[in-house]
Amino acid sequence: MSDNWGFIALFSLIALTVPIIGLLAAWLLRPHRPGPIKQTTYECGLETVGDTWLQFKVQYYLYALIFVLFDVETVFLYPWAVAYNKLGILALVEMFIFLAILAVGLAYAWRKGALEWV
Amino acid sequence: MSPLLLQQIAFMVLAAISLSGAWGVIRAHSVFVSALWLILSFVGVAGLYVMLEAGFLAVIQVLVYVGAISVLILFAIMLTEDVMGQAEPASQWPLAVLIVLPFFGMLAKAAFTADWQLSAGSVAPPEGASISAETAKLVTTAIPAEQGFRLPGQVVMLGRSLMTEHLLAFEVVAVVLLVALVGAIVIARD
Amino acid sequence: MPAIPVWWYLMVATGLFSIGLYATLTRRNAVNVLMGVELMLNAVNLNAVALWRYASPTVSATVDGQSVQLLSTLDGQVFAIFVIALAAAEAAVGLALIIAVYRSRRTVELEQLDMLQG
Amino acid sequence: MIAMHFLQASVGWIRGLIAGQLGLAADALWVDLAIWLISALVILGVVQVGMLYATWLERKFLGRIQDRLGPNRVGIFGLLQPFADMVKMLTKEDITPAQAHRGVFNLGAILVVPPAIVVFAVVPVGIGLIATDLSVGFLFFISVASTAIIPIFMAGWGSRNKFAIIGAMRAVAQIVSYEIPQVLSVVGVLLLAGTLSTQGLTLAQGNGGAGDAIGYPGLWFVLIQPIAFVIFLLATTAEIERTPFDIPEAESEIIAGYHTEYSGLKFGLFQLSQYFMTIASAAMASILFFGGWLAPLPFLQRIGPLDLGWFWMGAKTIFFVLVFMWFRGTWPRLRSDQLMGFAWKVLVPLSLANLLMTGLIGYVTQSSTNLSGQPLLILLFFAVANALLLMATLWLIGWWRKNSERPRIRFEQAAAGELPPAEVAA
Amino acid sequence: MLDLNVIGGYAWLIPGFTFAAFVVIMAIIATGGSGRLAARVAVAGILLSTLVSVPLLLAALGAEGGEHGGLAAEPFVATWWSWLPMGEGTLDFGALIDPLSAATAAMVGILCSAIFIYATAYMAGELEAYDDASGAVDPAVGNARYARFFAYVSLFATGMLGFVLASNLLQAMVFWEIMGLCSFLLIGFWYFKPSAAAAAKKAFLTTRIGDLFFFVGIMILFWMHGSVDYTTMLSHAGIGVLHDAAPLVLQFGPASLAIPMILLVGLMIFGGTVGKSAQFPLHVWLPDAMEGPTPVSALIHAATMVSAGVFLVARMYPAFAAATPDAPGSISGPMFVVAAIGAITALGAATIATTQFDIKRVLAYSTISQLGYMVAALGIGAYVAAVFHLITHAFFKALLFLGSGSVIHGVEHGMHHDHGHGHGHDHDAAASAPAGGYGAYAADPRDPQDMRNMGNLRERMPLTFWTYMAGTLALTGIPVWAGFWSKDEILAEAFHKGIQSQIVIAGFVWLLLTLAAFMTAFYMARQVFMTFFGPPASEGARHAPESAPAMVYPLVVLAIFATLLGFVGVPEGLPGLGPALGNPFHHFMGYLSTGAHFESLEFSWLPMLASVVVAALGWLVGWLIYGRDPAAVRAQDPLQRLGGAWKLLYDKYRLDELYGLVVRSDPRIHRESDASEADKPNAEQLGRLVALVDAFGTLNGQIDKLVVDGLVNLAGRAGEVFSRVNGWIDANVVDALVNLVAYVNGEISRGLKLLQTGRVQNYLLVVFFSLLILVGAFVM
Repeated sequence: MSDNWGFIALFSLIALTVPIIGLLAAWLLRPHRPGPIKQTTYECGLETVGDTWLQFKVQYYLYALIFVLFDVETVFLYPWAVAYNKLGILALVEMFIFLAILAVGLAYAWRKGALEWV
Repeated sequence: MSPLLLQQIAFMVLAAISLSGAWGVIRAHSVFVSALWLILSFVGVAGLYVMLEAGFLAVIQVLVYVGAISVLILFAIMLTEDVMGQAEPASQWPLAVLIVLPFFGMLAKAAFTADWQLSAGSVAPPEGASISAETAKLVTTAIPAEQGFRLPGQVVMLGRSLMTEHLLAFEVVAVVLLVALVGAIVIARD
Repeated sequence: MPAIPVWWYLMVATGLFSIGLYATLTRRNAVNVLMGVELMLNAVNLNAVALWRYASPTVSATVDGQSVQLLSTLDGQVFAIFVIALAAAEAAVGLALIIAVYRSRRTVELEQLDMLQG
Repeated sequence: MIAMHFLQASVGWIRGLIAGQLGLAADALWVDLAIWLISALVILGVVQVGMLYATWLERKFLGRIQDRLGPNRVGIFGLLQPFADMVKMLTKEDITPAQAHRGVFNLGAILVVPPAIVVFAVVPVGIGLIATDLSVGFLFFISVASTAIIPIFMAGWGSRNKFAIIGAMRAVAQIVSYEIPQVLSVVGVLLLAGTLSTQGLTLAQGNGGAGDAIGYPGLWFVLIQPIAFVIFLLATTAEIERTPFDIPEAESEIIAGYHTEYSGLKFGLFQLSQYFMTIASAAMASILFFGGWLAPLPFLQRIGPLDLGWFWMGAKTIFFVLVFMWFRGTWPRLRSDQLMGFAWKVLVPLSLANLLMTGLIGYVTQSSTNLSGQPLLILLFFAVANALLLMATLWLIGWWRKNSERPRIRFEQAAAGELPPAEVAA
Repeated sequence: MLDLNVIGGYAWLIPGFTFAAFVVIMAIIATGGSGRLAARVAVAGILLSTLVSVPLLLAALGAEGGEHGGLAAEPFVATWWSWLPMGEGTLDFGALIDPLSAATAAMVGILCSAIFIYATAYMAGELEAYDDASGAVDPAVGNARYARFFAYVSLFATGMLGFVLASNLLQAMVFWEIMGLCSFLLIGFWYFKPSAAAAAKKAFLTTRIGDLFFFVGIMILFWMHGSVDYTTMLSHAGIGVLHDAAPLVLQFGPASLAIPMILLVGLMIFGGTVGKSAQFPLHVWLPDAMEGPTPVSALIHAATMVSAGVFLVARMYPAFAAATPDAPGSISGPMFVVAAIGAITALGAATIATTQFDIKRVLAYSTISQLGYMVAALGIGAYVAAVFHLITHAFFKALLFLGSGSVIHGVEHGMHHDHGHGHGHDHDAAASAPAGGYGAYAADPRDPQDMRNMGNLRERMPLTFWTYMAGTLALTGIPVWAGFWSKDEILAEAFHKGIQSQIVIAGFVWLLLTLAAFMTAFYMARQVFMTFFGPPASEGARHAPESAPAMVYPLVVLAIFATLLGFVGVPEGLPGLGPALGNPFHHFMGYLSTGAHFESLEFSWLPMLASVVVAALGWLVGWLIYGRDPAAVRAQDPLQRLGGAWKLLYDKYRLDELYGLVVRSDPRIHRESDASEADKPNAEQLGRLVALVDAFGTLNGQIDKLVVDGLVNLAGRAGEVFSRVNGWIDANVVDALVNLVAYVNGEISRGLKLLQTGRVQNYLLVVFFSLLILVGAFVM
């Protein structure tokens, strides 16, 4: 029952080797005949239309943005949750204030239509 | 192979990971690739946190930096990537080198020579270890423990200190996050 | 005493900081500059936590019977957490700005964004 | 599962055996390393086999749902089908498109697997049987799961394929949006459990667990936090991109999402990691809400010296995997705007409400002296609260359904020319 | 018997009554009332004033201090109206009653009454005046004009009385100006006659010059004493202040001229007198003032206004004699100038009078001469004699003017009698310069004022003749008559000081005055013989009726005064008469406000005899030339045989021409209206002068062309060269400098501009570079 992160390190190394070994095996076994046609980018078999770059809607960024800020919120939420039953009412009120402020953020995003996928 | 050496090796590996990640950010040709190197550096730093027995922080580092901020950066790159690849350094890069290297030298000298009043803090005992009454008082004054005193986990202590000593900062961060949210939305929304 | 002297961490942190600075100074793409800033912030965090671990005040306590010097404060970690939170907020707003600039100027090359030229 | 058992029963014994072999002290470093290696291999083995047979189970089960047999050619009941698939994967040619960014393309495929595997390090199987009991166990699970986003990005961008990029962006957007409800819903459980480590969570749900401190009979959290469980389940389904939320690489979409350009084993790796994550999520769901390796009834926990924890854990995990497959078999896919809307406009508010409710009730029951003694009364309180929350949920879902319909209805009205001009312009 | 303080309190009534009359008359004119009513109001006004001023004189005589000069030292002072608060003090109107003012006020009152009564008859002709435009007799115009005459005259009386009783110099100045205004209005009464208008303007302007000096004098005194009251100025202390005042230093470059304050003040005050009493330089306006109606001449230009100037010098006598406050008699400082001017005026005027043909001009010059007498007397310190002569002269000179007025009136009636000539003095040709005949100066047969048209008026106008003889005898200084006593007194003083105590100026004055006395006797005799004796030279003279009683009665009254008044001031030293009369006038008048006392001279026969002999001699010569054959004289004045000298005298020493040249009026101002015919110098005189000027001009031109132009050109060329050089320097050096500065600035800014690249990363470079230095400094 100790925080032996060492296992995590070892385990992640092993986990990293699994796909590598897999690919090596596949690399050995599979036929290897690259051809110009084969290597064109796949677009349902059609010729590629337009260059491969395109302009994305800013919507994606807004989702990521809100996700980041709420993610940080949870970072603060966890210590409180874990220490909840060891802290008094005061901590509860403080956390409610914290959540209220961020709820305002969510409401603003919602109201301003930042959450719409469109 | 003593545990000490193992730790040092582990440190070397993690340091190498983070520094090479940072180096990758500079050398990478495409902005996307430099972002990936950045992520690698973040993971390296998380590892270093683990070496410093700041487990919660390591996980937070991974969760926030790797899971959120790098996603944000990647999104931003995708949104603004106008030319794929090729990113040679800015025009005055030699001048920058002239400034950064001595800067590094000086900071390193300072780090090396400064008297940091090192304390003899030992490895933090695992959570749940039984502690004497007065220690409990010292460490977890606010936490009631009916059946004997157990050393609360680092996260619990962190929660307690966040809620008591650093309460103001805690609430202010909430406001900062709100402001950032609203601000970013206003700016980004076309 | 822990296996690794403290200045090793400080060295890594300084190295990270310098590389981050160099990235900020030389990378042409605005997003890259932000990455440099993130690197610098990481370096600061690493420094803080390292110094917390090695230089924060200790309290003598008996754990499992033996008396042990315990780290009495978690300020280093709290500092790091707050820095992480602010870095997230900063990144969010920074990238939003970059996107806004991109939308109006169609480029994020800092070399070209010199409207304020004298 | 059996290996788990074996390990748990005689950890001390094995340690002595290995030490003997290597002629080192029992607690020497190498002994630890050896044990770590063995446990890692055991986990890998179990998970790998589990993944294989999950594929088989899924095809069999979906077949059953769709009133067809599913694979039965290879081996009895198609049991050997997975191995056949594996052979196919290995032997298929692996094409890397010329335009693709070779490094990022290949690395993307490689990096998708490790997170899915590392996650299992914190899954407890028995009283002592956990690879590593991190004090921040659950949070470790969440953060490693969230690192799975990066390979998706690398695959999408690396393949330089317009549709791949779009697929990646939308997949990431979806995963990102559902991670918040997933995380927030669990906070309620953490409030009651008081610890982040998975082992602790499990014990908190058993008798005499840490949960007793606030005076309830060690029930499974699902009974106290039903809404939280529902939110967690839905969010996790979206995280692992299973059916109701698998727009990015759904069959009905034009292109197979971000791993369009992958072929051969690289494509296989994506599938592999998906199944790993499914099993891990199922395990986590059972740990959080269904008492992990705790038997439903105390007496079922042990048979003689043998602790059946691993059995119960296995059973629950398989049960949840089936639930996921059931979802895939029966639920229609959500439109992408509904998908995102559901996350932010329904799940997040609900999880916040649940969090507030739990906080309040928890405090009331725990602090008021007369209540702490009577677990039944506490249950009653929670039941009432949960009922209220249920009603709120239903109302919210109703509102969201009506609201999310609007775009389609509006489209038709516009076509029919009934919409007032102002509306058309919006 | 009369208490001065009581009467003094009513002193303000004296000018008050006449002013009230003036206001009433103006109202009458405004409402178009009758002229006769206005006349009656005017006469009433002056009579009332006299009824107050005479008792005032008596009260002054009887006043406690009157006997031994106390009144002079502590005169009765009353304040009527403080009209201007000023800093510490206030300027106010008030009365100062002392022997001088009481006597003069009484004299003015009596005289004005007589003249007003006389004027009501004399001006009757005005009533029938016709309006020039309509040509028909218009009573409204007549009434208005008649009333207007009396309004002016009343106002004049107010001015004179106010001036005499004034308690301070500023009040005196105000009334002095009122008199000036009235003289202008009255001289120009017949404003439709260009000569009258010109004469009025001339009078006004000339007296104005005098007034200027007078005003400056007042200002200096005010500056010195801080107040203009006589009591403060002329008290012993006041004189001390004047005596000790620092001299005025005029700085002309290195040379500086220090004028003692006494001389300066004295001369300034005397300037006013010269202007008002027509003394030598500014006397030219008096003869021309005869254009006004005769009562005006009598009132203003014989009795009162002209004597105001002498009164002023008498009033300010202590200031004049400030050099020797304790010995008033001694001559010093300004008195020397006064004496000289007075003597010169006396003789000069007398000589001119002998050549004049107009009866009123003769009298005008005679007045100037007599005023010269008084001024000369004051100049040599004969204060009592001067005042005595002032009073007596006023009476007999008014008598003579009124007499001449009655003569002219008669002759005029005589002419109307046969020619039906239009009324009003509308003769136009200038009497003094008739064209052709009698040589250049033939008489204009129709001029009622020219003596050559008179003759044998003795039988025609007996009363006028006898009263006129009384006046003449008084004027020429024949014993018994008033003139002798006052003139003799002055001559005695002059003789005493000049011959016995060897004071040069006094001697000079005595000599001139004695000659003047002879000339006076001569031209008065000439006048009497030409007008009253011999055959009548013209129809007018032949049919001249005696004047109306209203005119003759005043003549009789004045004649009585002229005869008897002398006995008031008979010197005590005279064996027979002296001790009997006791010379009350001297005792009354002989004191000054400074407390000084004039000793009465011990009597000596010599000066008295000398004056009598001279007077007799004058009559003898007059009789010899004009008495024996008046008719021949009327045809050709024997004096003309003197040729150039006579012409010079006749042309009044050509002073008018000189003034005309000197005070060239601005050509831009319309000239015709200004100079009257008489003033314009005749052509040939002008020619000679112009030629002279012309020569001088050409010479000047030559010099200018050679010398000045040369210099100018040289300067021009030098300037040009200098400016070209300057321009070059400016272009090359200065501009170059300026451009350099601009260039340097430009370069620096261009260099600095590079810093501002607009690229964020450059700024970061700068930031961290500085940070580097800081850290370096800190760490090393």
